[in-house]
Amino acid sequence: MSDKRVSMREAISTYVRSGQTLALEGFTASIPFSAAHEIIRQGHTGLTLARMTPDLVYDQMVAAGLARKLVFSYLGNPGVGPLHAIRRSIEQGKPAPLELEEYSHYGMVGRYMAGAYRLPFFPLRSYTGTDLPAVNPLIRNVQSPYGGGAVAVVPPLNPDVAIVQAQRADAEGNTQMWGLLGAQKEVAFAAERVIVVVEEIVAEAVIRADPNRTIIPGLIVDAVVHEPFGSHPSYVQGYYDRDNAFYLEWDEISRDEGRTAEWLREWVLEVPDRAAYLRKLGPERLERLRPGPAPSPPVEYGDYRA
Amino acid sequence: MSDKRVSMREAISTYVRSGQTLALEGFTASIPFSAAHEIIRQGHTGLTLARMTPDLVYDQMVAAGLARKLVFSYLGNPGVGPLHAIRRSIEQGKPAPLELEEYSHYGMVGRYMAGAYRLPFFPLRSYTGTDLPAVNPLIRNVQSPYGGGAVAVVPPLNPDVAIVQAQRADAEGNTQMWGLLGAQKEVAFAAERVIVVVEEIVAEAVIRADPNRTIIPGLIVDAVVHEPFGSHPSYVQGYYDRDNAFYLEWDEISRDEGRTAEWLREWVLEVPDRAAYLRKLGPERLERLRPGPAPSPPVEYGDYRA
Amino acid sequence: MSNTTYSPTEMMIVAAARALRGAGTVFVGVGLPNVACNLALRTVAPDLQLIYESGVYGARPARQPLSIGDPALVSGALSVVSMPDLFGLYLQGGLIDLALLGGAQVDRFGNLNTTVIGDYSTPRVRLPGSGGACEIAINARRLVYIMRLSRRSFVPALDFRTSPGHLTGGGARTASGMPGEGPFAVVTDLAVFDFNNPQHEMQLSALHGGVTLGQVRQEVGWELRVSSTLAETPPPADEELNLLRNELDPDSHYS
Amino acid sequence: MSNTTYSPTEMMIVAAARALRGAGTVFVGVGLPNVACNLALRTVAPDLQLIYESGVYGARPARQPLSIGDPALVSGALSVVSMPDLFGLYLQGGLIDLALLGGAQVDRFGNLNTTVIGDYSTPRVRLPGSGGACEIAINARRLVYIMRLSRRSFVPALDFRTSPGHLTGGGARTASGMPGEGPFAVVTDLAVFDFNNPQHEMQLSALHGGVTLGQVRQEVGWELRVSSTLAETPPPADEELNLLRNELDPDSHYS
Repeated sequence: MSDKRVSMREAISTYVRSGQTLALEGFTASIPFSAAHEIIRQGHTGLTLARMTPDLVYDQMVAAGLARKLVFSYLGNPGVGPLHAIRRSIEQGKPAPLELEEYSHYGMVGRYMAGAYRLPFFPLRSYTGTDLPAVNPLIRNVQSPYGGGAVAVVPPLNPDVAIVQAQRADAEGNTQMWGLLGAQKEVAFAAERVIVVVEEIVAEAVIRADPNRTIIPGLIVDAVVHEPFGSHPSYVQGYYDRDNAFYLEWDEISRDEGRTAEWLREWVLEVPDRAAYLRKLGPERLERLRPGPAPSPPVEYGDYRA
Repeated sequence: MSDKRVSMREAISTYVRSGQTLALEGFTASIPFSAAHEIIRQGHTGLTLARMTPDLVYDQMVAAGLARKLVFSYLGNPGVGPLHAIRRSIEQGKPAPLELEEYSHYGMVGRYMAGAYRLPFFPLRSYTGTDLPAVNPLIRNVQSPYGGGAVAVVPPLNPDVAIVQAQRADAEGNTQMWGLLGAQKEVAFAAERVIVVVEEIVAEAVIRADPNRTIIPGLIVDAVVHEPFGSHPSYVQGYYDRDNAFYLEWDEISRDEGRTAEWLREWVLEVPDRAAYLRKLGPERLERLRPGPAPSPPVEYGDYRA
Repeated sequence: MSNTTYSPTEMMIVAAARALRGAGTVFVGVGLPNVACNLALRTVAPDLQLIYESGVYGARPARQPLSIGDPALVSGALSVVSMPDLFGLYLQGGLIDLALLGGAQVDRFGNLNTTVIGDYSTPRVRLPGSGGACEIAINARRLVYIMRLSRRSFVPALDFRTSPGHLTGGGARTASGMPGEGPFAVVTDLAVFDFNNPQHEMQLSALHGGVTLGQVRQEVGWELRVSSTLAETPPPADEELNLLRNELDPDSHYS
Repeated sequence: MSNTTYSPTEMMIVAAARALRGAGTVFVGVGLPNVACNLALRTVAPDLQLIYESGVYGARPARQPLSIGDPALVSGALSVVSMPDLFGLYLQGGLIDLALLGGAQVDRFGNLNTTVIGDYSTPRVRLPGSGGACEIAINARRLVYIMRLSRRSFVPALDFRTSPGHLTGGGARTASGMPGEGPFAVVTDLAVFDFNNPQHEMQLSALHGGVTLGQVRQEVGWELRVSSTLAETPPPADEELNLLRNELDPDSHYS
């Protein structure tokens, strides 16, 4: 079993290149902000960014001028409002224009599934009577060979690099996650390279004690980054809460191009790594995000011998 | 929350009818033998039986003369040999001829997935250059609208009733399972009616303490049957081992039509229910199948308030 | 009945909650629909099963969830599922009775725009886009819309059709083969609309207290059809307002 | 080298295990392949990752598994996955380097029959059918066959083609667009065959100790091609036999 643990700096510099297609997934939870910030620091540009919900994580990367194109299904600051930086880029071409490839949620899921299943397309019941296919020629139809008309299809999406946040993994990258699963498994299997960011590194024995909990096998993982609070201001189930205050702050900051650049300089560019970012946030703010205990009860796998 | 707990007799008599398509799934594990035996006792006939691996469970139902048709992908007594009763039916039409609708494993999985996803077909990379499509006209091709040629497709399979065995469920049918999952979730979502057979009924609070473990939601469950050792001679992970001795015994018994009928009379028809079957097996045999303890460690969900 | 005053938004949320009467499962999105669903659960639809777009079934949150991604929805839920399972098995699989949707623009046949104001490639205002709305509108058995009434939103022609309602009206939706029946109610801060006519054209079915037909016509961008059974919306009951103000939206985030 | 005697079946299992040298991941089915894979893991391929057809990755069984469905494979494994994930993400997804297959009949181009002897609708002998073999043969990067050599099995024409090998030979398989490369070795109890010629035709590459070319021709139902580099299979080493007899197949269930 090979040890794939590396620092975030090393993981990003080893696998991320300018011009690649990246997918930093995590549906409303476990969003890998720590990886996004390191990508911004390393200044990889001309990126195609795929994500169901670009959220603040891509708003920041777009504001940093790294993105050439967005592949997505919902542009918003959940429960707060629009993503101002991305809107500026789309509406005013600032800091740079942004190419859009737009789907619905299930369309994005279907693209990851086709990529993961190595299928030429994935079928879904969507897009009927809408304008989405007109602005995205990759959304097509297939006639059912069993009659009953056509069904919509989307093509595979195989990101160069997928980055997913999880609760825990062993050194080889056998990754266990719980809570909201989004399309984490599908994007990992679809990607050429997989970087897993975890709150905890555990012994292989911990993974083996509950194999049904392993969502991503080490088999497809290239790098394992141990990064506590790696998802802040997003959250990791059981480890910390969503920092809703920051999602509101960002709504203010991101309205202004200058303040946005200033925030990126202060909180990303001039911060060496996530540890420093956490020190800057301060222990009080992080402690307030800690939930009370709610452990799952054990299940019996059975020790089968002779 | 409604209480869906009923006896096996009531579950089968309420939902199973002659002429239906049934799927008693469970891939090499958690095979619902207790349900099959009750169906034989109630004498529902003209059944279409769908299962990836017919295994002994369908060999017994076919021997009992209940089946009109088999939808399957692998006919065998795993690690032992052929299924003699089914072979007799196919090769000699005894006790009755059997119509076959044959797929590969992934083809069967695809049929359940199309059924569960309410899709007109499910695409898969299989059947190229084989004779299977020639003997099963439901296996077809679809041209990819993105180029790259054709891909095989199979149509949806929506059983009238799906019966699945699991470790535990609450009274409403929120069902948790671990170990080998087969296509249990897919067949349950694909079916019109779902009967869940469990080793343990647990409080709703136990289910809620580990929601990621819930594979089948009560939302789609019609009946919950509490039937300890309900899968014997198959097994349920963590609860008991596979009774390999019986799989060998059956190879002997089933070679002879008379002995097979005799066994069905003694162990199924003249046994009122699973409890009596277990008494007949004897506690020693069952105790020998109990594994040692190997509990999973808890995971933290977090108690989120205020 | 009640003598307390209430805001138009409170009336809208209460009316939307009432539209959920009898529903078995509802697909819950972020914001106002979330509040309306939780109000319905506490009033007209005690057996309502909430299925959150984030993949949570049978949630029992220890606090009022701030968003569909709130971790409080996961802890103590009956089941948590992946996006492929949520959209494939639950929504497309036909398990959703009802969904609440809203949009920046709606037309007379209940088609929605949540994508863009102006031209798609050179937008005046870029909106969030579909999210799951497109497949929800197609696959959920029935739809209720909740949005503020204004001439800017109730337009004769959409700038972009993100989610299908009754398409061009009449039998158009049925002919398209969509599994779901489409929208049956549009709940706003001033009035409620239905589609109970052969054309499936949006028509005024109820005015909220103190609102005139003229006011409503003023805010609708086409020649408005009025139901022959036009009624007045019963005002929020004390119970409804108390739940809304003290439990479901204490910070008046929505109302 | 070793002076102990060994059975033809033991030689077959040992030779099959050796064919796994260098493989990263192997798809494990029931029976002989299971024993061969576990022998390879203990000898020529210590880093071999076994992926069981039942949905188990990284198994570490406390006892020698009797079947691919043995619960001992689950307890202590790295991951357990559903059938859709096993066949969709692992196999079709391209994660399987190698798979071992067998059959009742094989033809000169390595196509397999595990379905029926005689006519499909009126079979003389009904066999198990495909199971996963059909998609394994199509999607696994490379295939090794393990089966006893006999004229009944090595036939000029299959009664039924269940799993594709090199189809009609030459570039046929490549032209068909199958992701996998097809079979590269056929390991039997008397000899080993490869397909190292432009026609991808099965050819004798090694004779097991004491076996003559004549014996082999006797058991092959077509004009057998012989490799220009025909060799003799090195006999089982003591280590290989000891593992096989004392640990992997103590009850001589297979050998």
